[in-house]
Amino acid sequence: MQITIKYFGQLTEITHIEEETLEISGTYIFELLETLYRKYNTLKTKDFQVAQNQELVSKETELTGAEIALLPPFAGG
Amino acid sequence: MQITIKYFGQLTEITHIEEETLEISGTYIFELLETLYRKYNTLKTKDFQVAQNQELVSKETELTGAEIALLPPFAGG
Amino acid sequence: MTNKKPKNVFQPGAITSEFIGNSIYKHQTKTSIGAHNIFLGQVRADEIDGKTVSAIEYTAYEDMANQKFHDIRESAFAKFDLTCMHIYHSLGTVKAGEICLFVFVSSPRRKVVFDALEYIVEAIKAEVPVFGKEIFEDESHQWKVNN
Amino acid sequence: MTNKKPKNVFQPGAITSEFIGNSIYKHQTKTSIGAHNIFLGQVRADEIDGKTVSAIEYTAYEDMANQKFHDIRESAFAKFDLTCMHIYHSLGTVKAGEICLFVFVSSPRRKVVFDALEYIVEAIKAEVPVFGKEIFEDESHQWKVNN
Repeated sequence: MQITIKYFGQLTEITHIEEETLEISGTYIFELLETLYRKYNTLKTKDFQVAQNQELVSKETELTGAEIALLPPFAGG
Repeated sequence: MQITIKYFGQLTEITHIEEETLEISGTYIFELLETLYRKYNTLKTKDFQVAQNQELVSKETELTGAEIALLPPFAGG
Repeated sequence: MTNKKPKNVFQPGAITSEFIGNSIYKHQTKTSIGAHNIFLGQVRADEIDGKTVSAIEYTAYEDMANQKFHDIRESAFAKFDLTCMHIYHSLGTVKAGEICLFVFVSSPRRKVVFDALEYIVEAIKAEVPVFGKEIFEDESHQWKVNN
Repeated sequence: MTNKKPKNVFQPGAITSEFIGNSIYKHQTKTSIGAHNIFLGQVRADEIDGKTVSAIEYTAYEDMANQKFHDIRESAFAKFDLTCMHIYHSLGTVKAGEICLFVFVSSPRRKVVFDALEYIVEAIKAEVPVFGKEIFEDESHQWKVNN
Protein backbone atom coordinates (compact mmCIF):
# COMPACT_ATOMS: atom_id res chain seq x y z
CA MET A 1 0.00 0.00 0.00
CA GLN A 2 1.17 3.54 -0.82
CA ILE A 3 1.50 5.67 2.29
CA THR A 4 2.50 9.29 2.63
CA ILE A 5 4.73 9.92 5.64
CA LYS A 6 5.47 13.33 7.14
CA TYR A 7 8.46 14.12 9.37
CA PHE A 8 8.64 17.01 11.81
CA GLY A 9 11.09 18.88 14.00
CA GLN A 10 14.31 17.13 14.83
CA LEU A 11 13.29 14.03 12.85
CA THR A 12 13.85 15.99 9.65
CA GLU A 13 17.52 16.22 10.64
CA ILE A 14 17.64 12.42 10.18
CA THR A 15 15.38 12.06 7.15
CA HIS A 16 16.51 15.28 5.39
CA ILE A 17 13.02 15.42 3.89
CA GLU A 18 9.69 16.54 5.33
CA GLU A 19 7.46 14.19 3.38
CA GLU A 20 7.65 11.10 1.20
CA THR A 21 5.36 8.43 -0.21
CA LEU A 22 6.50 4.83 0.28
CA GLU A 23 5.20 1.41 -0.75
CA ILE A 24 4.60 -0.42 2.55
CA SER A 25 4.00 -4.20 2.59
CA GLY A 26 2.89 -4.64 6.25
CA THR A 27 -0.48 -4.26 7.96
CA TYR A 28 0.43 -2.48 11.19
CA ILE A 29 2.11 0.75 12.23
CA PHE A 30 5.05 -1.20 13.73
CA GLU A 31 5.71 -2.78 10.33
CA LEU A 32 5.85 0.63 8.72
CA LEU A 33 8.25 1.72 11.47
CA GLU A 34 10.51 -1.30 10.77
CA THR A 35 10.73 -0.17 7.16
CA LEU A 36 11.62 3.36 8.26
CA TYR A 37 14.21 2.14 10.78
CA ARG A 38 15.94 0.25 7.96
CA LYS A 39 15.89 3.36 5.78
CA TYR A 40 16.95 5.84 8.50
CA ASN A 41 19.56 4.34 10.82
CA THR A 42 19.31 6.68 13.79
CA LEU A 43 15.53 7.14 13.74
CA LYS A 44 15.18 4.34 16.31
CA THR A 45 17.15 6.35 18.90
CA LYS A 46 14.68 9.24 18.74
CA ASP A 47 11.60 9.85 20.86
CA PHE A 48 8.47 10.33 18.75
CA GLN A 49 4.75 9.54 18.51
CA VAL A 50 2.89 8.39 15.40
CA ALA A 51 -0.25 10.01 14.02
CA GLN A 52 -2.44 8.36 11.38
CA ASN A 53 -5.01 10.58 9.74
CA GLN A 54 -4.06 13.28 12.30
CA GLU A 55 -4.81 11.13 15.34
CA LEU A 56 -2.15 9.63 17.63
CA VAL A 57 -2.07 5.85 17.29
CA SER A 58 -0.27 2.94 18.95
CA LYS A 59 2.19 0.70 17.15
CA GLU A 60 -0.39 -2.09 17.04
CA THR A 61 -2.87 0.02 15.05
CA GLU A 62 -3.69 -1.16 11.54
CA LEU A 63 -2.53 0.93 8.63
CA THR A 64 -5.47 2.42 6.75
CA GLY A 65 -3.56 4.06 3.93
CA ALA A 66 -4.17 7.51 5.44
CA GLU A 67 -1.36 10.01 6.01
CA ILE A 68 1.17 9.07 8.67
CA ALA A 69 3.14 11.66 10.66
CA LEU A 70 6.12 11.10 12.94
CA LEU A 71 5.90 13.66 15.76
CA PRO A 72 8.80 14.40 18.13
CA PRO A 73 8.02 15.85 21.60
CA PHE A 74 5.68 18.84 21.49
CA ALA A 75 7.04 22.28 22.29
CA GLY A 76 4.10 24.63 21.78
CA GLY A 77 3.72 27.83 23.76
CA MET B 1 -10.39 60.97 73.91
CA GLN B 2 -10.62 62.71 70.52
CA ILE B 3 -11.00 60.22 67.69
CA THR B 4 -11.24 60.81 63.95
CA ILE B 5 -13.76 58.53 62.27
CA LYS B 6 -14.03 57.93 58.52
CA TYR B 7 -17.11 56.60 56.74
CA PHE B 8 -17.09 54.89 53.36
CA GLY B 9 -19.42 53.70 50.64
CA GLN B 10 -23.06 53.24 51.57
CA LEU B 11 -22.38 54.31 55.17
CA THR B 12 -21.94 57.89 53.96
CA GLU B 13 -25.60 57.78 52.89
CA ILE B 14 -26.44 57.47 56.59
CA THR B 15 -23.82 59.84 58.05
CA HIS B 16 -23.93 62.37 55.21
CA ILE B 17 -20.28 63.10 55.99
CA GLU B 18 -17.08 61.22 55.16
CA GLU B 19 -15.11 62.13 58.26
CA GLU B 20 -15.59 63.66 61.69
CA THR B 21 -13.70 63.98 64.97
CA LEU B 22 -15.65 63.04 68.11
CA GLU B 23 -14.95 63.06 71.83
CA ILE B 24 -15.34 59.42 72.93
CA SER B 25 -15.55 58.50 76.62
CA GLY B 26 -15.22 54.67 76.35
CA THR B 27 -12.19 52.39 76.18
CA TYR B 28 -13.23 49.86 73.54
CA ILE B 29 -14.36 49.87 69.93
CA PHE B 30 -17.84 48.68 70.94
CA GLU B 31 -18.23 51.76 73.14
CA LEU B 32 -17.36 54.00 70.23
CA LEU B 33 -19.92 52.09 68.14
CA GLU B 34 -22.60 52.65 70.79
CA THR B 35 -21.95 56.37 70.55
CA LEU B 36 -22.24 56.22 66.76
CA TYR B 37 -25.44 54.13 66.86
CA ARG B 38 -27.00 56.81 69.05
CA LYS B 39 -25.92 59.50 66.62
CA TYR B 40 -26.87 57.61 63.41
CA ASN B 41 -30.11 55.68 63.86
CA THR B 42 -29.88 53.26 60.94
CA LEU B 43 -26.14 52.56 61.17
CA LYS B 44 -26.85 49.48 63.31
CA THR B 45 -28.74 47.85 60.44
CA LYS B 46 -25.74 48.05 58.14
CA ASP B 47 -23.01 45.46 57.56
CA PHE B 48 -19.53 46.90 58.13
CA GLN B 49 -16.09 46.17 59.58
CA VAL B 50 -14.03 48.52 61.74
CA ALA B 51 -10.42 49.49 61.06
CA GLN B 52 -8.22 51.22 63.64
CA ASN B 53 -4.99 52.69 62.35
CA GLN B 54 -5.76 50.97 58.98
CA GLU B 55 -6.02 47.47 60.46
CA LEU B 56 -9.28 45.56 60.88
CA VAL B 57 -10.11 45.14 64.58
CA SER B 58 -12.75 43.36 66.65
CA LYS B 59 -15.30 45.18 68.80
CA GLU B 60 -13.37 44.17 71.92
CA THR B 61 -10.21 45.96 70.80
CA GLU B 62 -9.05 48.91 72.91
CA LEU B 63 -9.22 52.34 71.40
CA THR B 64 -5.75 53.82 70.91
CA GLY B 65 -6.77 57.24 69.68
CA ALA B 66 -5.71 56.37 66.14
CA GLU B 67 -7.96 56.92 63.15
CA ILE B 68 -11.07 54.71 62.98
CA ALA B 69 -12.74 53.76 59.69
CA LEU B 70 -16.12 52.10 59.17
CA LEU B 71 -15.87 49.89 56.10
CA PRO B 72 -18.88 48.39 54.34
CA PRO B 73 -18.44 45.18 52.28
CA PHE B 74 -15.52 45.36 49.86
CA ALA B 75 -16.22 45.56 46.13
CA GLY B 76 -12.80 45.87 44.51
CA GLY B 77 -12.09 44.51 41.04
CA MET C 1 11.30 40.89 47.85
CA THR C 2 11.16 44.58 48.48
CA ASN C 3 10.34 46.58 51.57
CA LYS C 4 9.54 49.80 49.79
CA LYS C 5 6.70 52.04 50.86
CA PRO C 6 3.32 51.29 49.31
CA LYS C 7 2.95 52.58 45.77
CA ASN C 8 -0.28 54.16 44.62
CA VAL C 9 -2.20 51.38 42.86
CA PHE C 10 -5.14 53.60 41.96
CA GLN C 11 -5.66 55.46 38.76
CA PRO C 12 -8.53 57.76 37.88
CA GLY C 13 -11.21 56.22 35.66
CA ALA C 14 -11.00 53.16 33.42
CA ILE C 15 -7.80 51.28 32.60
CA THR C 16 -7.36 51.42 28.83
CA SER C 17 -6.37 48.60 26.48
CA GLU C 18 -3.49 50.82 25.28
CA PHE C 19 -2.15 51.01 28.82
CA ILE C 20 -2.32 47.22 29.12
CA GLY C 21 -0.70 46.68 25.70
CA ASN C 22 2.06 49.11 26.62
CA SER C 23 2.64 47.35 29.93
CA ILE C 24 3.04 44.03 28.06
CA TYR C 25 5.46 45.70 25.63
CA LYS C 26 7.69 46.92 28.47
CA HIS C 27 8.22 43.31 29.59
CA GLN C 28 9.77 42.22 26.32
CA THR C 29 13.21 43.31 27.48
CA LYS C 30 12.97 40.90 30.43
CA THR C 31 14.17 37.76 28.71
CA SER C 32 14.16 35.55 31.79
CA ILE C 33 10.33 35.61 31.65
CA GLY C 34 8.64 32.62 30.00
CA ALA C 35 5.04 33.15 31.07
CA HIS C 36 2.78 36.11 31.77
CA ASN C 37 -0.69 35.87 33.27
CA ILE C 38 -3.04 38.82 33.25
CA PHE C 39 -6.37 39.29 35.02
CA LEU C 40 -8.72 42.04 33.92
CA GLY C 41 -11.86 42.97 35.81
CA GLN C 42 -14.46 44.52 33.51
CA VAL C 43 -17.65 46.30 34.59
CA ARG C 44 -20.72 44.23 33.67
CA ALA C 45 -23.98 45.78 32.47
CA ASP C 46 -25.93 43.56 34.88
CA GLU C 47 -29.70 43.73 34.72
CA ILE C 48 -31.27 43.91 38.19
CA ASP C 49 -35.06 44.20 38.56
CA GLY C 50 -35.37 45.45 35.00
CA LYS C 51 -32.68 48.13 35.37
CA THR C 52 -29.27 47.94 33.75
CA VAL C 53 -25.95 48.91 35.35
CA SER C 54 -24.33 51.62 33.23
CA ALA C 55 -21.23 52.28 35.38
CA ILE C 56 -19.56 51.69 38.73
CA GLU C 57 -18.25 54.58 40.81
CA TYR C 58 -15.28 53.35 42.83
CA THR C 59 -14.13 54.87 46.10
CA ALA C 60 -11.57 53.51 48.55
CA TYR C 61 -9.99 54.00 51.93
CA GLU C 62 -6.92 54.86 49.91
CA ASP C 63 -4.12 54.72 52.49
CA MET C 64 -5.26 51.40 53.90
CA ALA C 65 -5.99 50.03 50.42
CA ASN C 66 -2.51 50.88 49.13
CA GLN C 67 -1.02 49.28 52.25
CA LYS C 68 -3.11 46.13 51.64
CA PHE C 69 -2.08 46.02 47.96
CA HIS C 70 1.51 46.33 49.18
CA ASP C 71 1.06 43.49 51.70
CA ILE C 72 -0.53 41.26 49.06
CA ARG C 73 2.36 42.03 46.75
CA GLU C 74 5.00 41.18 49.37
CA SER C 75 3.17 38.01 50.32
CA ALA C 76 2.88 36.89 46.68
CA PHE C 77 6.60 37.51 46.05
CA ALA C 78 7.38 35.45 49.17
CA LYS C 79 5.12 32.57 48.12
CA PHE C 80 5.79 32.40 44.37
CA ASP C 81 8.87 32.64 42.13
CA LEU C 82 7.73 35.77 40.31
CA THR C 83 9.85 38.03 38.14
CA CYS C 84 7.35 40.91 38.12
CA MET C 85 3.97 41.84 39.49
CA HIS C 86 1.82 44.86 38.73
CA ILE C 87 -1.58 45.86 40.10
CA TYR C 88 -3.74 48.77 38.93
CA HIS C 89 -7.23 49.62 40.17
CA SER C 90 -9.60 52.34 39.04
CA LEU C 91 -11.08 55.05 41.22
CA GLY C 92 -14.06 57.14 40.14
CA THR C 93 -16.41 56.24 37.32
CA VAL C 94 -15.84 53.17 35.12
CA LYS C 95 -18.51 52.49 32.49
CA ALA C 96 -19.93 49.07 31.64
CA GLY C 97 -17.45 47.32 29.31
CA GLU C 98 -14.49 49.24 30.69
CA ILE C 99 -11.70 47.75 32.78
CA CYS C 100 -11.38 48.54 36.49
CA LEU C 101 -8.72 46.04 37.64
CA PHE C 102 -5.48 44.96 35.92
CA VAL C 103 -3.25 42.39 37.61
CA PHE C 104 -0.12 41.26 35.73
CA VAL C 105 2.29 38.56 36.94
CA SER C 106 5.34 37.15 35.15
CA SER C 107 7.66 34.26 35.88
CA PRO C 108 10.18 32.04 34.15
CA ARG C 109 7.64 29.15 34.32
CA ARG C 110 3.91 28.88 33.72
CA LYS C 111 2.72 26.86 36.74
CA VAL C 112 3.78 29.70 39.01
CA VAL C 113 1.82 32.42 37.25
CA PHE C 114 -1.50 30.57 37.40
CA ASP C 115 -1.26 30.00 41.15
CA ALA C 116 0.08 33.48 41.86
CA LEU C 117 -2.54 35.36 39.82
CA GLU C 118 -5.50 33.60 41.41
CA TYR C 119 -3.99 34.13 44.88
CA ILE C 120 -3.53 37.86 44.25
CA VAL C 121 -6.96 38.47 42.71
CA GLU C 122 -8.76 36.61 45.51
CA ALA C 123 -6.77 38.55 48.12
CA ILE C 124 -7.64 41.86 46.44
CA LYS C 125 -11.34 41.02 46.38
CA ALA C 126 -11.33 39.94 50.05
CA GLU C 127 -8.90 42.29 51.78
CA VAL C 128 -8.73 45.66 50.05
CA PRO C 129 -11.16 48.38 51.17
CA VAL C 130 -12.56 49.45 47.81
CA PHE C 131 -16.25 50.29 47.43
CA GLY C 132 -18.40 50.25 44.30
CA LYS C 133 -21.60 52.11 43.63
CA GLU C 134 -23.43 50.51 40.71
CA ILE C 135 -25.16 53.27 38.78
CA PHE C 136 -28.24 52.31 36.75
CA GLU C 137 -29.31 53.96 33.53
CA ASP C 138 -32.09 55.84 35.39
CA GLU C 139 -29.41 57.25 37.78
CA SER C 140 -30.61 55.19 40.75
CA HIS C 141 -27.93 53.00 42.33
CA GLN C 142 -27.07 50.03 44.53
CA TRP C 143 -23.86 49.07 46.34
CA LYS C 144 -21.73 46.26 44.91
CA VAL C 145 -20.56 43.47 47.24
CA ASN C 146 -17.82 40.97 46.38
CA ASN C 147 -18.53 37.30 46.93
CA MET D 1 -20.81 25.48 21.55
CA THR D 2 -19.93 25.61 17.91
CA ASN D 3 -19.18 22.91 15.41
CA LYS D 4 -17.44 25.11 12.92
CA LYS D 5 -14.40 23.96 11.01
CA PRO D 6 -11.05 24.58 12.71
CA LYS D 7 -9.81 28.13 12.36
CA ASN D 8 -6.16 28.84 11.69
CA VAL D 9 -4.61 29.57 15.08
CA PHE D 10 -1.15 30.23 13.68
CA GLN D 11 0.28 33.56 12.75
CA PRO D 12 3.68 34.24 11.24
CA GLY D 13 6.31 35.49 13.69
CA ALA D 14 5.85 37.07 17.10
CA ILE D 15 2.50 38.17 18.54
CA THR D 16 2.77 41.90 19.22
CA SER D 17 1.62 43.81 22.30
CA GLU D 18 -0.46 46.03 19.97
CA PHE D 19 -2.32 42.95 18.71
CA ILE D 20 -3.04 41.90 22.30
CA GLY D 21 -4.12 45.40 23.33
CA ASN D 22 -6.41 45.60 20.33
CA SER D 23 -7.91 42.21 21.14
CA ILE D 24 -8.69 43.44 24.67
CA TYR D 25 -10.22 46.62 23.22
CA LYS D 26 -12.60 44.61 21.02
CA HIS D 27 -14.09 42.94 24.11
CA GLN D 28 -15.25 46.20 25.67
CA THR D 29 -18.53 46.05 23.75
CA LYS D 30 -19.32 42.71 25.40
CA THR D 31 -20.85 44.00 28.59
CA SER D 32 -21.84 40.61 30.02
CA ILE D 33 -18.13 39.93 30.63
CA GLY D 34 -16.87 40.56 34.17
CA ALA D 35 -13.47 38.85 34.03
CA HIS D 36 -10.78 38.28 31.43
CA ASN D 37 -7.76 36.05 31.91
CA ILE D 38 -4.85 36.14 29.49
CA PHE D 39 -1.87 33.81 29.21
CA LEU D 40 1.18 34.91 27.23
CA GLY D 41 4.07 32.60 26.44
CA GLN D 42 7.30 34.55 25.96
CA VAL D 43 10.56 33.17 24.55
CA ARG D 44 13.21 32.98 27.28
CA ALA D 45 16.88 33.74 26.64
CA ASP D 46 17.86 30.58 28.52
CA GLU D 47 21.55 29.95 29.04
CA ILE D 48 22.50 26.33 28.32
CA ASP D 49 26.15 25.21 28.60
CA GLY D 50 27.31 28.80 28.32
CA LYS D 51 25.26 29.55 25.21
CA THR D 52 22.20 31.80 25.19
CA VAL D 53 18.96 31.17 23.29
CA SER D 54 18.35 34.07 20.93
CA ALA D 55 15.14 32.81 19.25
CA ILE D 56 12.84 29.85 18.76
CA GLU D 57 11.84 28.70 15.29
CA TYR D 58 8.37 27.17 15.49
CA THR D 59 7.03 24.59 13.06
CA ALA D 60 3.85 22.52 13.31
CA TYR D 61 1.86 19.72 11.79
CA GLU D 62 -0.55 22.48 10.92
CA ASP D 63 -3.71 20.59 9.96
CA MET D 64 -3.56 18.34 13.00
CA ALA D 65 -2.55 21.25 15.25
CA ASN D 66 -5.49 23.40 14.14
CA GLN D 67 -7.81 20.43 14.69
CA LYS D 68 -6.37 19.94 18.20
CA PHE D 69 -6.74 23.66 18.99
CA HIS D 70 -10.34 23.34 17.80
CA ASP D 71 -10.97 20.27 20.00
CA ILE D 72 -9.45 22.02 23.03
CA ARG D 73 -11.66 25.01 22.33
CA GLU D 74 -14.84 22.91 22.08
CA SER D 75 -13.93 20.98 25.20
CA ALA D 76 -13.26 24.19 27.17
CA PHE D 77 -16.60 25.70 26.08
CA ALA D 78 -18.34 22.48 27.19
CA LYS D 79 -16.60 22.45 30.59
CA PHE D 80 -16.64 26.13 31.52
CA ASP D 81 -19.17 28.98 31.28
CA LEU D 82 -17.09 31.10 28.90
CA THR D 83 -18.28 34.08 26.89
CA CYS D 84 -15.23 34.13 24.57
CA MET D 85 -12.02 32.26 23.93
CA HIS D 86 -9.18 33.13 21.59
CA ILE D 87 -5.94 31.28 20.90
CA TYR D 88 -3.04 32.49 18.77
CA HIS D 89 0.30 30.71 18.27
CA SER D 90 3.35 31.82 16.33
CA LEU D 91 4.98 29.95 13.47
CA GLY D 92 8.49 30.75 12.27
CA THR D 93 11.03 32.78 14.19
CA VAL D 94 10.19 34.40 17.53
CA LYS D 95 13.08 36.21 19.25
CA ALA D 96 13.85 36.07 22.97
CA GLY D 97 11.50 38.47 24.78
CA GLU D 98 8.82 38.16 22.10
CA ILE D 99 5.45 36.47 22.56
CA CYS D 100 4.67 33.14 20.88
CA LEU D 101 1.38 32.12 22.53
CA PHE D 102 -1.65 34.25 23.40
CA VAL D 103 -4.65 32.61 25.08
CA PHE D 104 -7.57 34.85 26.07
CA VAL D 105 -10.68 33.71 27.96
CA SER D 106 -13.61 35.80 29.19
CA SER D 107 -16.60 35.03 31.38
CA PRO D 108 -19.20 36.80 33.49
CA ARG D 109 -17.39 35.54 36.64
CA ARG D 110 -13.78 35.25 37.70
CA LYS D 111 -13.56 31.71 39.12
CA VAL D 112 -14.35 30.31 35.70
CA VAL D 113 -11.59 32.11 33.83
CA PHE D 114 -8.82 30.89 36.15
CA ASP D 115 -9.82 27.24 35.77
CA ALA D 116 -10.47 27.53 32.05
CA LEU D 117 -7.21 29.29 31.18
CA GLU D 118 -5.02 26.78 32.99
CA TYR D 119 -6.94 23.89 31.42
CA ILE D 120 -6.48 25.31 27.93
CA VAL D 121 -2.79 26.17 28.29
CA GLU D 122 -1.94 22.74 29.73
CA ALA D 123 -3.87 21.04 26.92
CA ILE D 124 -2.05 23.11 24.29
CA LYS D 125 1.34 22.21 25.76
CA ALA D 126 0.47 18.48 25.92
CA GLU D 127 -1.66 17.82 22.85
CA VAL D 128 -0.81 20.16 20.00
CA PRO D 129 1.92 19.09 17.53
CA VAL D 130 4.07 22.22 17.55
CA PHE D 131 7.86 21.96 17.47
CA GLY D 132 10.44 24.48 18.62
CA LYS D 133 14.05 24.80 17.54
CA GLU D 134 15.97 26.89 20.08
CA ILE D 135 18.55 28.92 18.19
CA PHE D 136 21.65 29.98 20.12
CA GLU D 137 23.57 33.17 19.49
CA ASP D 138 26.31 31.16 17.73
CA GLU D 139 23.65 29.71 15.37
CA SER D 140 23.86 26.23 16.85
CA HIS D 141 20.53 24.87 18.10
CA GLN D 142 18.68 22.38 20.26
CA TRP D 143 15.08 21.15 20.22
CA LYS D 144 12.70 22.41 22.87
CA VAL D 145 10.57 19.89 24.78
CA ASN D 146 7.54 20.82 26.92
CA ASN D 147 7.33 19.43 30.43
